[in-house]
Amino acid sequence: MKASISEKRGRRSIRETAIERILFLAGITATISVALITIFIFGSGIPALLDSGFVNFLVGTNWSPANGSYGTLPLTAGTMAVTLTALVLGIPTGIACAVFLSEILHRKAARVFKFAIELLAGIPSVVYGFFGLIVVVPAVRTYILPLVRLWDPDAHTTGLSILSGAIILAVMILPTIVSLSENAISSVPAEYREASLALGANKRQTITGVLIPAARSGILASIILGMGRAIGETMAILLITGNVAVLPKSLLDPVATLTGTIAMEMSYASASHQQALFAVGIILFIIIMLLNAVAQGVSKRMGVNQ
Amino acid sequence: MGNNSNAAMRPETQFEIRDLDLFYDKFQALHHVDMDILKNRVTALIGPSGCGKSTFIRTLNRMNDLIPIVKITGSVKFDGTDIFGRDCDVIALRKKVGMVFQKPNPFPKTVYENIVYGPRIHGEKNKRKLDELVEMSLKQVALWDEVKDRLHKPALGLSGGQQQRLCIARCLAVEPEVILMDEPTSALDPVATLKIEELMSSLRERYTIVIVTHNMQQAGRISDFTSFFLNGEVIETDHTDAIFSNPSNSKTEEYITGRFG
Amino acid sequence: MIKNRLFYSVVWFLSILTLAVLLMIIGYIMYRGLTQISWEFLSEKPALMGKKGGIFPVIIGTLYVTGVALVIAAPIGIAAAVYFVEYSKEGRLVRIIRTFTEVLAGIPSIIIGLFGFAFFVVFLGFGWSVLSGGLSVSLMILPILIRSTEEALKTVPLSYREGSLSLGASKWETTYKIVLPCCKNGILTGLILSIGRVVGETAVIMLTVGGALKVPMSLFDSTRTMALHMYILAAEGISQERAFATAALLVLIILVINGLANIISARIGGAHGK
Amino acid sequence: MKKRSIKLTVAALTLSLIAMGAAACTPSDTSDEGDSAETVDTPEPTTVVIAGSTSVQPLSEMLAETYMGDHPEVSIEVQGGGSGQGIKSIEEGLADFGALSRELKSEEEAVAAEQFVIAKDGIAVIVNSDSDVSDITVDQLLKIYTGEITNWSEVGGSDAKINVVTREEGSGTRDAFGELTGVVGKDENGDTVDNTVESAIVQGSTGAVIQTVSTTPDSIGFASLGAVDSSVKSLKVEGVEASNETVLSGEYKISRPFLYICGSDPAEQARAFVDFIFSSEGQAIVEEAGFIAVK
Repeated sequence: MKASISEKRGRRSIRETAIERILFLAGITATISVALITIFIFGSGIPALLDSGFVNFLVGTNWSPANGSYGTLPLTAGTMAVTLTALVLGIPTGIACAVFLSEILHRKAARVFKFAIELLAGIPSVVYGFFGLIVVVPAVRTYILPLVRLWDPDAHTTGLSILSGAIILAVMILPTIVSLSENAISSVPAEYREASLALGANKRQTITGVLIPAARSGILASIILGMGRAIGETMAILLITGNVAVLPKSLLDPVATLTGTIAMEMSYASASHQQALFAVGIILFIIIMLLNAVAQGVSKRMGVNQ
Repeated sequence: MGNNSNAAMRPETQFEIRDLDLFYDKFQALHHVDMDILKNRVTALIGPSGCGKSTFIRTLNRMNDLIPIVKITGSVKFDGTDIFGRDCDVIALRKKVGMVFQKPNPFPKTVYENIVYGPRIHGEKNKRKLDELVEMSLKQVALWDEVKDRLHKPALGLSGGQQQRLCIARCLAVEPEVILMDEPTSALDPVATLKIEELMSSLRERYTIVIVTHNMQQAGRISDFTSFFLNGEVIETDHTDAIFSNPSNSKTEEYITGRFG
Repeated sequence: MIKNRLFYSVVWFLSILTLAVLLMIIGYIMYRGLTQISWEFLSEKPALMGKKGGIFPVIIGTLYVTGVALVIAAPIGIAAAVYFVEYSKEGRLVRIIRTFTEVLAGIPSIIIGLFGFAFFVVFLGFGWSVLSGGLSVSLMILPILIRSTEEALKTVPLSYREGSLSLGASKWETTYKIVLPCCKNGILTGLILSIGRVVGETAVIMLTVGGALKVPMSLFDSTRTMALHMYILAAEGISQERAFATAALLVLIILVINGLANIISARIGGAHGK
Repeated sequence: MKKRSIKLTVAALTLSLIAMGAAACTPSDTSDEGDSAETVDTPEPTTVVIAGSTSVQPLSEMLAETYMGDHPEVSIEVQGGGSGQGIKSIEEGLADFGALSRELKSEEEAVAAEQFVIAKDGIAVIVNSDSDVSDITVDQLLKIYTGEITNWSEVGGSDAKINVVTREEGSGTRDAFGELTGVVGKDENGDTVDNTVESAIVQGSTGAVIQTVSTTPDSIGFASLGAVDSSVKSLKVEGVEASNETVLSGEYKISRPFLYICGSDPAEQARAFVDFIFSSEGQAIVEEAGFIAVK
């Protein structure tokens, strides 16, 4: 009559164990995927790396698959140039928007503004690409080029350039930077703010002297994430940077990027060329991994700070 | 069954705790606890904050399993079975040893769904039986009249005291043998507290109750036995009258007379 | 004070600029595309590769790929989040698994596309198909779903779990009957954002779904999503007008999706007060 | 209601896990059969898959549409990917036909058991519509694309730097253009070299080239004749206007074939489709699509 608590493993506990196993499987799906991705990308690309020689592949300055020459330095340089320029444009704008959202705008208006920014994140990148090609590229040629010519009369550009790509990329990474920085700034404890104001600092001094420094880890994390997005962006960049695999000398020069080169040449590539593109994928992959490691480091430090 | 409530007979032991040590990682929260908790009696655990009494009561139905860093040595026997033993089914244990928490924690469901949650999990599907169970449980905690018209409204809409009684009713619906109460009235106002205390008096006939309380008057009013905890050790356990009138340990006396804590 | 004035002007200027850019992009696309959208455009088959006619098969293809991706990623993503928050114990293995989940979120879509082609299309032999595309895209949205579910799970008070466990419910019963229902809105937000991601993706779709311009009849058929259709229309110089019409429709959908996600996540705040 | 949705979720979870499991098992199956299989193992035996050049894709689509209208029992699937993909899909057994918008290269000939030239396409040389140049020679094109000529004044235009626009490496259009103008040649070892000037802007598709040339002053590019519209100006080459007639007659020099290749003897349905393409009805569609009929 009295059910003991020492029942032996019932159906229920078998079910529990089974469920836990299933959940664990789900939990490692992402890890397995990353492993598979790594294996397939490296597996397909390593032969090309060995063929051209690792160093040649990395620092060779001539990317000309038709002539069997695979030097990826121009591509890496292109990706970096576009990404860094985008960050130069995007970081101040992003932080300004974050400050505007969390400290200046009223809550209701801020919600509308935030919605608008999130919308930027939702627009398909192809749309950005065509917008860039039709609007930004001519604008750089017609408005920026004459300005540059004041200094350097020989300057020349078609508009397809690092600058055009960076402008579009900056817009594309804004949502990441704004929303994460805004979170970081709003989560600075109210006491800091009050303490600063109580000391007679005005709002501007409080923002630049207390809030932004206190939120710096979060802001940094948002920048790193934004950078990851910028490096990985493909379809938009493809259309607006000109895809010229030559080391750029100025912001108005066209460049080829790692992602753009893969996307554009993959479909036509012959066997060895295809391997080389997978090897370009390896470089991209390693850059992203390094960035990830940095991000992990930052978020760890963030944990310590708080 | 009836003979158990006969005070003349020596009641059976419900929990037999021997040499219980509990660690949060490296911090030792319980030291060599030895205690017998008797069936169909109310046992109160008193002591200053952080003395380990909540930790202890949560050990009795293995709620500490939720905290990964907890390590336990020693033995706790429930009806003669070691609850940390290999053959112990923690779910069956918790079914028999219910718990009421410091803050009322009704589920974000309706009053009705809160009560039938336990029975359903344990396999009761019959709608009429569930209805009966709801009515019976709510009557036991004197909540029926207050909520019978809003059984299908969210439980979070009840007042704090009502929520706590609902939680007790929810616990009763599973038909446990033991009810563990971890400061059940600390979040409630005096009127609601009084109602809960009355409720406990009515439940003592049929259940073994273990209650953690900060309030010594409460311990004095409702419990048969009282156990005094200090820094993770049980200083003494005795009949409540004896503890309050004539404690054998000077520390107990100091605490009871309000010298510290 | 000049410094103050300067600071506020810069902040205002950059913020207004951002808003202006957004309005410009959306306005431009709507201006070029909205007038082209008609009932016929939505309901008819394309002719001449999309130069004429509508985009009906493309809409179906989009729904199909999105559906497959969600059916694959949603249960796994939710289950993984449950595992991380409710089941896993701190430890080296779990830390590694979590790190890799973050890593997956950062992998560029072109690499996912390359992988999808090498693995699903060629190695597993699924060909260019809805299935290959759905599987590839599900890798992209998996981290989104895991993260949003995790966030939602973390907001469920511990006391609910304690209450349920103390009644003799098992861990799974507690998770399934008490904890997960509290996370409905959070999970829904994640799902909606994922849909947005799939609908807007091009690179992965191009490499794994193929791009056949027809209504897919099975999981193994090739098809085309709206973003890819738009890309092909514009890139192959087939029809700028139709490309913009498709883009306008896409932006409209994204607008609705973000709006929905916003409304739902606004409701989360009041869902269970503490 | 809530409960039902959760149940559904769980059901879906289980299903997808099973699916994943099944997916993990498939490779062994397919590799067993894949070696001997001549065509892709699509579930429908009457599906004909065509994959490859995006330039050929529109034409294939139109042909397929008409053909399927008359033959409802056959399903023809047309996929893009590029000429290289056309070769690859035959190698991997993913398609019945690979579509190419250029001649087969010598190293690729082993892959193709048979090839069909289904149409021809002229490659128009296009310039920005503001340009005052309207005629050009093949030799001038060679010099422009190899960087020997960099100013429009050298070819009779005004004094402005030439913005050269080309397609990406591997593009069928680029290959064809390069070979016909001599931009792609042989070096002393007999290896093929592409001498396109390094500073040339590269765009990945016909539309992007046309878009770029139409919005960039002083630019020059090339694109499939069928896709060129009024937004750009198309140049006479060696005095000959680019048109279907001039391409077919051979007067206009820069053109390329649209090819279907297959890895082995095409299946019955696939063969029937090719026969249809070469019928007068099929060739009429080729012309309707803006390309040049071969029969």
